Amino acid sequence: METDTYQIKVSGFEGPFGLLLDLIEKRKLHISDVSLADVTEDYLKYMREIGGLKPAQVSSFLVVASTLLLIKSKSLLPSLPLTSDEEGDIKSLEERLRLYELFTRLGGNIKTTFGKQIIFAPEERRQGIVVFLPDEQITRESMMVFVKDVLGSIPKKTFMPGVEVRKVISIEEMIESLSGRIQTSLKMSFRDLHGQAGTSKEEKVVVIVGFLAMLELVRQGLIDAIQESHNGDIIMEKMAGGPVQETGTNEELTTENNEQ
Amino acid sequence: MNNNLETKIEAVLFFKGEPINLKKLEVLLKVSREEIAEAIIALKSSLSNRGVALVENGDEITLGTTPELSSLIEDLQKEELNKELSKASLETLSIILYRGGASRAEIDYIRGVNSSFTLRALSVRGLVEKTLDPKDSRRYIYKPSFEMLSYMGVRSVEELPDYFGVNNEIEVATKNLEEETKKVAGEEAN
Amino acid sequence: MNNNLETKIEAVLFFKGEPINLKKLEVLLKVSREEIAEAIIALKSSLSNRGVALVENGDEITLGTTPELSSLIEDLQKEELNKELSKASLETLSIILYRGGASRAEIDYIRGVNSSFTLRALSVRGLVEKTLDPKDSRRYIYKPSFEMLSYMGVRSVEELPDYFGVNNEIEVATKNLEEETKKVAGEEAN
Repeated sequence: METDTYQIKVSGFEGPFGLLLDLIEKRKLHISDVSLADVTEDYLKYMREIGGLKPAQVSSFLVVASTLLLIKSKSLLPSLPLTSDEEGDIKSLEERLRLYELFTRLGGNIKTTFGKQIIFAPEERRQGIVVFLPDEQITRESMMVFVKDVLGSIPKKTFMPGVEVRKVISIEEMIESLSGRIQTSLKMSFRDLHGQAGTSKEEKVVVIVGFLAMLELVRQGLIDAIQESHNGDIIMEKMAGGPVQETGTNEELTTENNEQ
Repeated sequence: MNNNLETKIEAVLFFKGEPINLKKLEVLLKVSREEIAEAIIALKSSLSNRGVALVENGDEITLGTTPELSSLIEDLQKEELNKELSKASLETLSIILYRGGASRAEIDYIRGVNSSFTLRALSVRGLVEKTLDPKDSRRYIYKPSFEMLSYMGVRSVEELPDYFGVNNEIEVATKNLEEETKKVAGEEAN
Repeated sequence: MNNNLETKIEAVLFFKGEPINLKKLEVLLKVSREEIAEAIIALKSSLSNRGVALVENGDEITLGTTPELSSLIEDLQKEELNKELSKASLETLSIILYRGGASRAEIDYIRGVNSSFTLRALSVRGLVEKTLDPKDSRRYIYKPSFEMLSYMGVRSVEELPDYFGVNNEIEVATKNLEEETKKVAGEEAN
């Protein structure tokens, strides 16, 4: 199959958009819900193979994965009802991807121009004025306060934006609910499809059943990916620890994480 | 009179040897912003074929050697120049340069990843500057620095390749951006 | 060609900001003394009505602000020296004090921003002194001046309140930041 020929270099992408764009471009497509549905399986395959990513990176890949799952489900089952939030997620993924494509292209301009013709500021002049001009703000105490403030404001570690944490934690739940919704919708579609020419019907069912199986694989792969990541971050604790808890707790943990 | 103002600005810029704010020039030279703006246009044209160039960045101006003579001056430069930019840096810089400044939430939104470390690294290198957003004092805006424009060899952002071509495109594409990222920003520590 | 030489000389003089020997210009620009002399005459005339003038002294030339504007420049100088130190300057000074001398890179890492202009301001006021790093001749170490220490009423930095605790904290922070930046840089480079 065509998908098997893709050679995806694991961890070659810092974030999900680079990967998505690459997959779309390899198929010579433009950004649209159709092309996103087309590359969903490739993307999820990459997700399963992923390893050694930092928790913050895993989270951004997962957020996009959840939206792709929606797009793919909808493309398989147009009758699948989506909430307005979900529709918003789909629209904004397309939009973000277009923006990302635009700025990556412009980044190419910077790459070819940067450092080629430099405008130099004058060198520091050697014959500086050799007078001593202190300032009454300088005291032993104030200097200590200043230096401690600076040390206090050094970021300890990169942290994840709160919103993404919550989305990651709910993706397992989302896959479960999505499977349920697809199955329900599929039964209804059966009736819808009944009167039509039968050839594509079975095929379609096979595709959808395959997709459901894939969802389960993703769920497993997702847990593996997270467990493979380095320890010490709340996401893995959450995901590996079992069922998802309510958002309030997560937000608290996120804040703690930021301030560590 | 106006010609006189032009030479004064040139002398002040030469003496300072670093960027100066237009507001400060107004006060120092006791003239209006309009007069300053006019004199700057004149100065720019006077310097158009010279060894020294006027560089503009937002509300600040400075003098530097002309980009065409880059290799000559580079030989005189003692400090090592870092011309490497990672993929993450290129993405982040293109957003900041072509949008004329962006908040961290906006950059994260467009890149789909947390950019705080990249922004810090770019800030340490002096390629971007963090300032309070004039429209919203609770958040910061990252702007291109003079250092950044200098490395690109442009006298202002308008000289960036494709600047006018994409500006409109960006305007349209980022219309929803502010709305979207405001939702996110409220929940972030930064 | 000659015009080209004129702009080259102007750029070099502007960049160096100090007197340059004509012999050195010949070598640098790979031209004869006659060509230099000719270009200097042209440059002098180009600068005749400007804010910056060419100053000749024997075999040396340099650029300076035009004498007619000396009172303006004096005012600017006075104002520069007498104005309050910015938060950035005080922050930078405190790091130099508690680190017992620091390189610009170290200060940049700790502050998360580029400190070149700030260091320049501190040097001009005699608060810090720049010396070549004995361990690395391509970089400078900024140290508190003797006047600075006596102004603060200490004989050495060790007498600053909580010196050893803070000094150690800076040491650790610098090491961590450097390591983490290297790690990120490596990853980003792919």
